[in-house]
Amino acid sequence: MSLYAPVIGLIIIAALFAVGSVVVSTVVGPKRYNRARLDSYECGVEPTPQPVGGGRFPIKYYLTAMTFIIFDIEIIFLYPWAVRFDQLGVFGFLAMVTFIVLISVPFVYEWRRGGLDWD
Amino acid sequence: MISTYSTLATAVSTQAEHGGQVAVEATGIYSWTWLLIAFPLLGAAVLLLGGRRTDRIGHLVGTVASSLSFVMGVVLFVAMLGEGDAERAFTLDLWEWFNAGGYQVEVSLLLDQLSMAFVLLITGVGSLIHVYSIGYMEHDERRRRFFGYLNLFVAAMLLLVLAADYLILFIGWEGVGLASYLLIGFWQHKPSAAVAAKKAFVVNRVGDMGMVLAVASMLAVFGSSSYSLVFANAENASTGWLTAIGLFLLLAACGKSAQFPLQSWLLDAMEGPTPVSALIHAATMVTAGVYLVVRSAAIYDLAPDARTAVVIVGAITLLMGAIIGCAKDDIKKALAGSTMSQIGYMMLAAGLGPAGYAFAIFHLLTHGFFKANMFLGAGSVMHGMNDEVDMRKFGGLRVAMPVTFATFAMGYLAIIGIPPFAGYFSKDRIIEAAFAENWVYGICALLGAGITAFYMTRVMLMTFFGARRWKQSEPPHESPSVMTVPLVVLAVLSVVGGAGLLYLTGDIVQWLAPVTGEAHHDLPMPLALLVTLTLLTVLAGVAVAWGMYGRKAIREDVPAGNPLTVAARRDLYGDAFNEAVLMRPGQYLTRSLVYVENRGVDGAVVGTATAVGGLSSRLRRWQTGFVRSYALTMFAGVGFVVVAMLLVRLP
Amino acid sequence: MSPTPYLVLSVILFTIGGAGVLLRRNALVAFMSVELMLNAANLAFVAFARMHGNLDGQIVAFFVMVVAAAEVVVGLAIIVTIFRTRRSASVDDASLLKL
Amino acid sequence: MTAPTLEYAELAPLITVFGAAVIGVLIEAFVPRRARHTVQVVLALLALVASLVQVIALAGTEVVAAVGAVVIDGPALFLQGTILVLSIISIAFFAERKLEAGGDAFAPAASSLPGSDEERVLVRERRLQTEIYPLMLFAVAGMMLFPAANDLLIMFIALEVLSLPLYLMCGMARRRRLLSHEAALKYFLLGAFSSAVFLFGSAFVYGFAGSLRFSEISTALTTEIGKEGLLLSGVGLMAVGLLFKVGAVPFHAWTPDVYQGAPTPVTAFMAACTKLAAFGAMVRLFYVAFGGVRSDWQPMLWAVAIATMVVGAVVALTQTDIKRMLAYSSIAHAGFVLTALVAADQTATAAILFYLATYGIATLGAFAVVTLVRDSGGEATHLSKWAGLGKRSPIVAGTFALFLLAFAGIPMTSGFVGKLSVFAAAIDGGATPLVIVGVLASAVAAFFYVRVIVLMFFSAPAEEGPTVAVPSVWTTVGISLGAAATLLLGLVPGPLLDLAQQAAVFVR
Repeated sequence: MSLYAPVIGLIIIAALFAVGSVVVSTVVGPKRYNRARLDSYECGVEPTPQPVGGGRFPIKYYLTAMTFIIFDIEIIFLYPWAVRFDQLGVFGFLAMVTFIVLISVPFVYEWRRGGLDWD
Repeated sequence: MISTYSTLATAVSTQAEHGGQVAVEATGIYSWTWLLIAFPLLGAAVLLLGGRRTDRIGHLVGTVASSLSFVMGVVLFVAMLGEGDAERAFTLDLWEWFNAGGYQVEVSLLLDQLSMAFVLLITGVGSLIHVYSIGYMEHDERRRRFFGYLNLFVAAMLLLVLAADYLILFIGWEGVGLASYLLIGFWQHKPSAAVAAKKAFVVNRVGDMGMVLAVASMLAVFGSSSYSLVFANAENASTGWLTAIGLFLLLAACGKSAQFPLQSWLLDAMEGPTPVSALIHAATMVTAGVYLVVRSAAIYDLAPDARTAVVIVGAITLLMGAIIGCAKDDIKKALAGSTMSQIGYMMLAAGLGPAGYAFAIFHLLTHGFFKANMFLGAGSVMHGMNDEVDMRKFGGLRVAMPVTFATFAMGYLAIIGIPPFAGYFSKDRIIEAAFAENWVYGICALLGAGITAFYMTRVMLMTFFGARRWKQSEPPHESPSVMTVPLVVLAVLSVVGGAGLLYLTGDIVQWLAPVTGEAHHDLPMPLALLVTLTLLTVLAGVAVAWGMYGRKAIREDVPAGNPLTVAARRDLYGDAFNEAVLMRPGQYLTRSLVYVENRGVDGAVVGTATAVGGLSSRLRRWQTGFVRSYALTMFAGVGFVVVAMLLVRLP
Repeated sequence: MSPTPYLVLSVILFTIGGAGVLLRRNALVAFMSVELMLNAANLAFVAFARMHGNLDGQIVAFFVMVVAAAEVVVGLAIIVTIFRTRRSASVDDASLLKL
Repeated sequence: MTAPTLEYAELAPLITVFGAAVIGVLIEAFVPRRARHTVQVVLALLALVASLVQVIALAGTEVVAAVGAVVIDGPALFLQGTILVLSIISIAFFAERKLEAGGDAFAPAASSLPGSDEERVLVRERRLQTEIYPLMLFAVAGMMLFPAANDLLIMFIALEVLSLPLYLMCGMARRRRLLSHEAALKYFLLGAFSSAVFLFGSAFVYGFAGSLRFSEISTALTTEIGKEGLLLSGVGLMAVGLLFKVGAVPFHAWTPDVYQGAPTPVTAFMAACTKLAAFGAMVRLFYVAFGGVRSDWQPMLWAVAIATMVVGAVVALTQTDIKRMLAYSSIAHAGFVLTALVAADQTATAAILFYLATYGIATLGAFAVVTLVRDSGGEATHLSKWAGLGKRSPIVAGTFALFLLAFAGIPMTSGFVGKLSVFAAAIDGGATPLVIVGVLASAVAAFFYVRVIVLMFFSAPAEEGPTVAVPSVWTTVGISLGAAATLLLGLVPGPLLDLAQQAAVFVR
């Protein structure tokens, strides 16, 4: 028990400090809010203007990103397999073929359902 | 597993089965006992699940199912007659219901003299009422459903009386309750019917709570709820526990049998169709409480205090019901009051112990005949009078409905106990037994007989004699023969049932003795004196009623009446009592009763219901809808779990 | 090799990720924080694999990357749908279901 | 280097479902639109039935398969079989097309904007979304793998495979799509959060034991001294991930929102099957891998079980939406199962298996009944609309009452036997105080179940109340099966209890 006493003490102090500072800041701090206060803090300089409306990435970008991920996954497993290709033998080869076939299924799905058309 | 259980059961039953009878494993014809339940259950399934396709043949299916069960009952009865006096108990293990946590329940049936008597009553009277309902419900478009419910009731009631385990009995118990609510509220377009069904539901919950507590206590004390084990080990249990179980069972019986203080639902239950009142609320279901007490004889024998409570409840109800019966102008409610009162007699008898068990059952059977007869008669009157129930608007019907009148008269003579009608034999024995036990009990029973004579004469006079007070253009007509034939059969039974059960089929008391045990009592006065006294009391009741209702014309408006009449019209403030004791803390209490019963938690929970509701609304606000606050809760949870894991190793 | 520094870093990353989920309103950012938590776990796995001298932990790291990618696809699909409907990806706007 | 062996025969049920899911994706790609729905439903049913047949054929197998990564033993097969049965019934609810004019419960295209012209056109064309079936098959496969997982990695993979499709399926409701999207988002964010916690926990456990296999972790509990901090925090974090999936307090917050927002057939499937799979995995993890330190995790689970039962039962009292009420009820049920889990022996395992099977069936049925009660806005889930339902539609109301009674644990229903067995197991395991809390909580729970029954049968019908739609044979059969099983398991639970008892032995 005594072994843990410092730990517990530390936990209590930390908790007191955390709760204390929140309480103190709400009690003591000024309650005025203005734009600058609510803005995100960027090292004291004027924040870069956030694109509003047309400035966002188009949805298509996300679709492309999702497609990309399919191949992203593929490479993770292809790479270690390629390194030890000879030692993994037929089993490894067959496993990789199965894997690639499976990974191409969603790709085929996307292609057939028009996911690859930009417009 | 089954074999171990049976050997165990047989082993203990040798020394314990009450009255010394040993229940043996059912073989031959007895192994078909389950068919008794299966027929009506199948009928109910066909009718309720078959949908509209079975509309046209619904009533026939229902009647045939019930009749087949009756035939089966008769076959078993005849077979049983061929057995030795104390060799008429058979157990039939169907299947192991469950075996979990060291508690094992078999679905098994017990067919002995007691359950046999009930089987014949239920299926016999039940079948007659099925036949009667064909006519009575002819113009109801939901007739098929009605027969489905009736079949369901018969099946559940048979399960109740055939069960060999309190938990199985409880299933039948709930089943008859369910059928009863469905049938009370059958005409749901009437708000009063719906309210009555709800009331029956709630009040019966209170009784069921007693049943749950009883079964729970049995589990705690005996580790089982099967009759054989409970009865065998009853002697080893402490009197305190036995008294507690006895009182719990009494509470259950009070709920089901409309005994004080849970009697109020029965009068409202008359909102159901009349055949229902006859079958469920007169002949069979409401007598389940008496069955329960008699079946638990082994427990009550060892718990005299609980038995005294049974007698007191019976005595109070017997007077209360009779007084209520005097004041009701609604013919069905007058009969319902009478039912309460007659069941009070049975309870009183059952509470007398071995001296009275058999008489309770005897009266139960004869009451089943004559009360069903009178209810069906009342139904026949209503059928002819466009569903009028106010007796002040009847009068002089004996000419218009001769068959109904004649059969009703048989029932009347039976209930007031004129020799040699059925009620004379059974009721006199209870009065004798009551006197033998205690003067007070005896006087209560005697007084009850007098009041019974009074109110039944009143019903008789107001309905069938005197001036015609009905206003309808065409005179009331006699009911069709499909309705009158059951009436006639029941009337015959009302006449010869009492003597028949004593002398024709062999003495019912002797028949039941292996189950209920026997005890001879010494009367404090000569038997002849007591019989004369009883008859004089009855005649006095008749005479007073004649003086009040026979000699002068009956007013169509309701006279103000004295305080007792007013109180009696209000069911002796049964509702007010319920209101004060049961419903005062508002809806929470009634609802709480519903759930208290389910888990068998004691009344302490009732008080906390409000607190729980408040806590619930508090906790509910936790669910803010903001995913981030959920994540925060989870994060706090993660912290808690990890800290909890680490702290365990601390000490 | 002592895994402690890696472990500490991993715990820090995990906490940052957790805090991100709690504090950021944008669903996408909250989701990125979850990915950070997964990667913190990956770091721990790899560090432990090194410590124990077997490859199990590294294999797990591979699989976690795949799973994380799959999660991204599903997450993006859901978030994009919500954004297109409400023109907002704030998780606080999605609070119709409550109490 | 020798090639690893795979026990194809024992893994066949899993492979069948996975394969069918992949084929389902290809069907989406190549089969013409009009035929897709039929083909998908047939494929899914065939695959699930075939898989079920294989599971039954495997009964009694006790094999450590796939080089120790997967175990096919009693609990795994029992749960796989149960999950398959429940999924087959779920397919029936998914395929129901008679309730919505010309459509099922799902949006014609998840990508179309709610309220857009595109959506209206699709609805008019009676377009159906068929991706739901392959997604469901993936989820089922994940659920089957989850309780069979024998190492930390496979357990994590299975967790994700079952969760990811569910996140998507939650967002696909045809009506009230904003709520549905919101449910998907909440489920996804919190689910991803919890799996990250689970993964972090497994990293710690791996760090402690130096292996991912449950059996080796179990051995390490006795050999590795001095790293208990790592182990215990790892166990705690992994527990969080699993407790989230079963909806235990304080990780339950998603349950009501998601159950309410998701399309009801998906809710039914998810409520029944996810809980089964997650409890299966939890039992295996805690008994096989962490059985040696049970005295460390038992107190934590005690607290969680108590909180879960109390919060679930109490908060359900004041719910006004039937789906939310059922969600809280499912939380309370998770608490009841946890009471047995704390006991940690074979009796407890058997009790849990039985309880899960009965609970799953009743839950499926109850949610399916919810799909039938409809008004102009779709399902009428507000409780006030259910008033007097028993008068208008006694059979539907009666069936629902049966399921509620089973939840409440009334004799004659499966729920009674289930509750009795978990409580008995908990008492045997020395958790009597937990059982007392459990009995009290179920008293409170019984109260709100009975409240609904009273509402349905004894209240005046609501004006302009909902109508009870007549379902096609799919739903009718599904609900009837559920009701029949609930009754049958209440009357004759013996065979299933015996089966659970026999199946309750873990292979290490």
